[in-house]
Amino acid sequence: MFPFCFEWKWDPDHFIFLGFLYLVLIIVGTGLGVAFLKTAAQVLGFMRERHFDH
Amino acid sequence: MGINRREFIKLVVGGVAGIHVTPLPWKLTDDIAIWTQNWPWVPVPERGEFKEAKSICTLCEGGCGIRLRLVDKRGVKIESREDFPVNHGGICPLGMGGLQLLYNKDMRFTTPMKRVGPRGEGQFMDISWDEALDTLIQRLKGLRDENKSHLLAALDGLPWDSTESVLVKRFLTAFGSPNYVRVVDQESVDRTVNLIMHGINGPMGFDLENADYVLSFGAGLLEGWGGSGRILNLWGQWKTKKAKVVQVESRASNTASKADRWIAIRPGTEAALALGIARELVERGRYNVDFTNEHVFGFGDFVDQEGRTHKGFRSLLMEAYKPEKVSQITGLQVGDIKSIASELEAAKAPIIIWGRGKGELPMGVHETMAIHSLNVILGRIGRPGGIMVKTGVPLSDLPPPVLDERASVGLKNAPIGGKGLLGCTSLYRFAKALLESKEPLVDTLMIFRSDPIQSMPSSILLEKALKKVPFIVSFSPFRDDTSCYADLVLPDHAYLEKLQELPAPKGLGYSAYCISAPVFPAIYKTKALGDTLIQVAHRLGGGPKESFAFKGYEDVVKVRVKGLFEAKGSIKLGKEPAWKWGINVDSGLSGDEKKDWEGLLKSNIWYMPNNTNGEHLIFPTESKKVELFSLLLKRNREPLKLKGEEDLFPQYKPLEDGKEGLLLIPYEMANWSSGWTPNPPYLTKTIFDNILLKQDLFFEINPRTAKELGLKENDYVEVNTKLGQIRMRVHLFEGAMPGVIYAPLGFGHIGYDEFIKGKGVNISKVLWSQEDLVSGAPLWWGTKVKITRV
Amino acid sequence: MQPFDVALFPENAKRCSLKLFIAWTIPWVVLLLWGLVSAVLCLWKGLNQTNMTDYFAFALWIVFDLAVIALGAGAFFTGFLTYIIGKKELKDIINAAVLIGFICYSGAVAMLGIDIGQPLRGWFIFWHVNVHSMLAEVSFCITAYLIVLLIEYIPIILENRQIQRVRELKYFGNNLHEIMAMFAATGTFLSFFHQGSLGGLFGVMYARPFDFRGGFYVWPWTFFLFVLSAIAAGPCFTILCTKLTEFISRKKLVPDRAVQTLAKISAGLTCLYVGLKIIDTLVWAYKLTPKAGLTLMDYYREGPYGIWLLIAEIGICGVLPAILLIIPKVREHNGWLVVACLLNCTGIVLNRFVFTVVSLAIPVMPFDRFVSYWPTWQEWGIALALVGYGFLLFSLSYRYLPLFPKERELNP
Amino acid sequence: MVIDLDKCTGCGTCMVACAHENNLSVRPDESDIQRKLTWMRLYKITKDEPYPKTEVSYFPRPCMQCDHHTPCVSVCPATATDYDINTGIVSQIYTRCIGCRYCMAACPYHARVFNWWDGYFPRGKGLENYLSPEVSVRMRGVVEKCTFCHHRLMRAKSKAYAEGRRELEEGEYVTACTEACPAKAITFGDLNNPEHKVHQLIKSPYAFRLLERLGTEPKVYYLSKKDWVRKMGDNYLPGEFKPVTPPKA
Repeated sequence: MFPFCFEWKWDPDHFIFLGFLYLVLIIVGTGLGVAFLKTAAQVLGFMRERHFDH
Repeated sequence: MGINRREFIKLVVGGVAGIHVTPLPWKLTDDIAIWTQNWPWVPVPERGEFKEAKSICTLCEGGCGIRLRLVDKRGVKIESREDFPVNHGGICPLGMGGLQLLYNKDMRFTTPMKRVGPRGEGQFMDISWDEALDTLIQRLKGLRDENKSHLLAALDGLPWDSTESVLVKRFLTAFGSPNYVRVVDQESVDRTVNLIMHGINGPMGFDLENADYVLSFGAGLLEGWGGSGRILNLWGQWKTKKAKVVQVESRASNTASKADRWIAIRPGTEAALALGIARELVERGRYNVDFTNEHVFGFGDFVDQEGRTHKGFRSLLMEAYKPEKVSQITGLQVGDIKSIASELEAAKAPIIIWGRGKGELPMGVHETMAIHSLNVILGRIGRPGGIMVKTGVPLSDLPPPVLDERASVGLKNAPIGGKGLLGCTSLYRFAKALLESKEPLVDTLMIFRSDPIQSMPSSILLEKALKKVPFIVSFSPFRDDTSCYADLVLPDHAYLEKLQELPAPKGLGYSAYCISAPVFPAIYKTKALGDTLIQVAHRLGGGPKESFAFKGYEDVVKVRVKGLFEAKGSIKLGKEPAWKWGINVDSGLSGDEKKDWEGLLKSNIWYMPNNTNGEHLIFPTESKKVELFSLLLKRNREPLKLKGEEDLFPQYKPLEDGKEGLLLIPYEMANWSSGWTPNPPYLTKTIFDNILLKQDLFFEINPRTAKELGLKENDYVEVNTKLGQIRMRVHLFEGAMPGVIYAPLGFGHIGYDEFIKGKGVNISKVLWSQEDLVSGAPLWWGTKVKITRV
Repeated sequence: MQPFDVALFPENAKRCSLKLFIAWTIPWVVLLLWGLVSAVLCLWKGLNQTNMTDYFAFALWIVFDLAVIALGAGAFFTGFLTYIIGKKELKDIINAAVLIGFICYSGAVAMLGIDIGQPLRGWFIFWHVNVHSMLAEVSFCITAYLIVLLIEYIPIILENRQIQRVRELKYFGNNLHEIMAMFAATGTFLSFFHQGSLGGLFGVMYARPFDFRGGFYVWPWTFFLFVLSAIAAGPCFTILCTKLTEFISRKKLVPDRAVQTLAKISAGLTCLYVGLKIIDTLVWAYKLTPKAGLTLMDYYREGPYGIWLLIAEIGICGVLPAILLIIPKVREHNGWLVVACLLNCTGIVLNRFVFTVVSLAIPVMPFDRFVSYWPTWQEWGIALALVGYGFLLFSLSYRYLPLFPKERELNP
Repeated sequence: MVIDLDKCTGCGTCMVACAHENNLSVRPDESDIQRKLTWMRLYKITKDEPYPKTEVSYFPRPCMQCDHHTPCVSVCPATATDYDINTGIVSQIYTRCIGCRYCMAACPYHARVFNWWDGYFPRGKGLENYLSPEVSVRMRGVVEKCTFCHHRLMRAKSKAYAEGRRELEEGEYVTACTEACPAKAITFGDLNNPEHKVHQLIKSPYAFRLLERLGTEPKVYYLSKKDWVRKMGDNYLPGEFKPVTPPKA
């Protein structure tokens, strides 16, 4: 995951593979973060609760 | 103040989140991973200084030179020695795995022991050396005091002419017992033949290094025949220099397959083929006429001193071994017989060798003579690439043993089972005599380096005979099968722990004596066999004490090697290999005894290359010639119960215990020990799963035969012989002769440890056998079996 | 009388008594316990507890892993259809699909954790990653997707009547739900790759002619076939599960429209997949195999596996369900629909079995021999625990969560 | 490495030498062939003809050290096995292996074996006494394989370095099996070095490699003058195998 092992050599495939991986992790992380922050905001009253229906 | 649910949840969530911010979980994860890399129960080999030691391997009698890689005092690897003339860089799997035998505690007797369980179970209790020696000496003293010294017997499996063997025999004589017993293996049969035909009581040698055509009658060259390290190496050399190997054998063994030509013969009829080929050569007049005329007795018809005309070997051949008849006996084509004869004729340095498997299992004396007669009529005795009959080693004799009165009385008794031509009793005869007698013939039996329960054909008989022996003492360093029957064990050092010597490595074509100082100090509480014997003799007092007036075993060896230093020979390894003929060697001897002893231990070998001065052509037989008509046998006709005059000639004798059923022929493998030496566990890795799978042993059978019997691969079957029943599994193999089943030897141990105990079954036990009249060897290749599927 | 735990039920839902429910869970709990014992043994004593050998490096567990991951594909694909394509009718079945996906993936990951020889070092896959390995791709995607599935499953849990009372959690669930399309998109991306990589896992083993396929860039054809077969069979498994739930609860839970949409899409995909699979098989049999010096029948020369395996996989469990599903009349018939789905799912399991076990059992070296294998009870225990776990989690979820939004509507 | 199959006697010394050199664990049930640990393995082959035309021969099989896109290295997810560009040797890092066994599935030669148990060295049995400190003992749950006795290369290199040399001479570094083979059927050297014997040997019309047509490019070559043995080295469609006509002198 990280270039820490002694025989590590960078090659373009790493950029592609890890690039996609980090992208995914960032998206998922951001999504979660947004949901957290929104909830916090709603709970603390900074934001009005929206009605949600399914 | 109470914590409500909400706060509790907050605390937990906060805590978990908090911990993940700290490096703790990461550190822990890392630590766990590191822990998996250093599990405390996975040993870390100790470091130390790398060293090298040179020695010889005495696990078999091949006399290979080995190198040991040492880390401080631990041996970590055995490698072969390029500079050693016997094996020139060859080594066999057994020799390679020797360290496992040395260190494996459960495979060895680590201290003197006495039996606690029933015989054959192998349950022993540790005792001290004092207690063990006291027990033995008390018993022996008792025998002598009652003038029953002849009730002691010794079974000797030590190498012929070795100092230890000499001491065992000497001990018995000084003690006053005639019962010196040996297992009759092919080595003994060869010696017998050497004595009968050439008048020499010594080993026979095969100058294979210089041969260009090897005609092998069943010798498992690649199954461990001769010294495996030497032969396997030679195999590569033969391939390089394009020497031709022809294998006569019924099974597509490694040797048969890898040989240049395979003659698939009906098992047990090798002698007939040899004589058929001999007849072909004689008929064509392409035998060595000069040699036969000058050096052979009994080839042509002759008139004896009493004026009676006797038929010679030639007439015998002409009458009894016509190609058609031989073809009928052997199942071969007449063309095959003729073409082998032509090949022999064309070869420059042909050699005819014999043996079964590893060459431990004995053949008949007449059979061996028959095959060897080919060498005789081709004049291949004492020639480069031929048979060497004088490869004994000129060791000094010890002063004769001192016989006190008790000893003289005891020695007057006849040996149990009779004395053979070589001056020792065959174990097979000995066991039979014990079985037949109603009275106890033996009180105490001492066993040295021999495991006949495992390896002697029909050993089920021996098992019964041993029950009639009140007290058995084993001197084996290993928990072999026979030692499981011992009441007392006085363990010898294992190899590499003691001063080891090997006069005349097996089958070597020139005189050589291998010796090595101990490489390691004794690992367990064991004692060198020679020293034990000397100690026992000293404590017995009287004649035995006087006969063993040596300080220790090493001194005895030092006395004996003096003869080597006096003889022409060398202890210095030169550039030219010792097997080359007529080379000038620098003896390397200084004349100073101490220096020469050290020099000998350094090179590990004394040797004498062959030369061409013709000495070897003088034969100390009665006729001073190579005898095809044996005068020695003639003289011993009555004690040996020989019948007609043809029994004095080489001849083919059929052997079978019935007409019905399949023939069971055991086979051996280079990578599985089937003699006294235990099997290192690493060797189990080399065994295929159609030989041994978990605990099941397989026999090989031709698919056609199997089809007739309704057997399929992997089936379980009961194999019944006259002597008993074993359970095995079926392996279909095209290389098996139809009508014959082949089963490997060396399995089904009751001794040793978890690595080999109980793996497979012991075939030897149930092999039917018949006594060879001349040598007393069990003749075993006629076992008929009945097979039932389970 | 109302069941004891009625307060936890979705609003106005009818559920059986607690006793009956507990009785129903007993077999699944037993399976789980069996698995637990097996797992402890395997982790404590090592993989010698299994009957795997140096020949059968992959065995029962990997077959189960591959099978459940393929069957769990209904989750991402339904999510993709619902949130990205906008098939609104599928909202009625998406919760169930997500749950099935979650069960399959979490179970598979747990099983993989036991399957590797050094579970404590499992994370080395991430730390010392070899990006060229299909297995690395699989592990990354599965792990990431499992997180996504969890995120998708959490809002469903949070919809439990009692949890909804906690304001923070309710808001959080709602907020997650709002951005679900984004997660669904990510999940689709991840799933596409790991379903494919699982196929690639085998397709790249170029030294095993039975598995090796040519391909596009780094991805062998099996990559795409696996994706296709997963999205073709995944929805079928979702349908089967809902039908089973309907059968057991004796209630209609999902409107026919949702099921039919799924079935229709699955039908098309199955046809496409079977078509491609047949082409692939022909290319494999007539081009790739002879190139390696073998004929098709060489693969089936020894052992219990014969050519019937190929016929069963592609014919009976491939072409047949494809035909059944593509005919609207047949697929609208409840019984036939179930049969077709069942066949389709069997087909995919068979496909994964063939790729895992059969390919390892077939010797490559001419002198090598066929070996057979049968799992130990420990192996069965862990594999069957997955079934127990699935039933248990699904039952619990059905009992306490609004898994089927239209349940109330359909059962007035 | 070049192995002359006509010289190979099937004795198994190479296997034992390898086991000793590389501290292979040995278990009581070592007769269970599918789980026994061995880096070098002998395969017995039988000529498919009725008795007495039957013949047997052997394939000693170390790791083939495949060159092209090495099957096992390319699939290992954790980089626990690696291909050394300088030597062409495929290494195995036991402490990094997670035991997923994907490499074993990818290797058609069965050159890789798995440690189903921890190394078997029960206390007090004395078995650990012959362990060499040059090779670490493996824990359970990892894959191991032949490394062409890599530690011997290291040993030779440090010796050469101490003597101020940069290049190793031919024969200075050989594997344990090469050294052990009593019939000298194994030749070891640098395939790319025209001065090495192996370089010459592989040019022989009788030289072949195991499963060559799969494209794994093994660095282990075999020699045999027997057509049936050479035919066993790979899979052939009927009529595809071409016997070698001996070159005319």
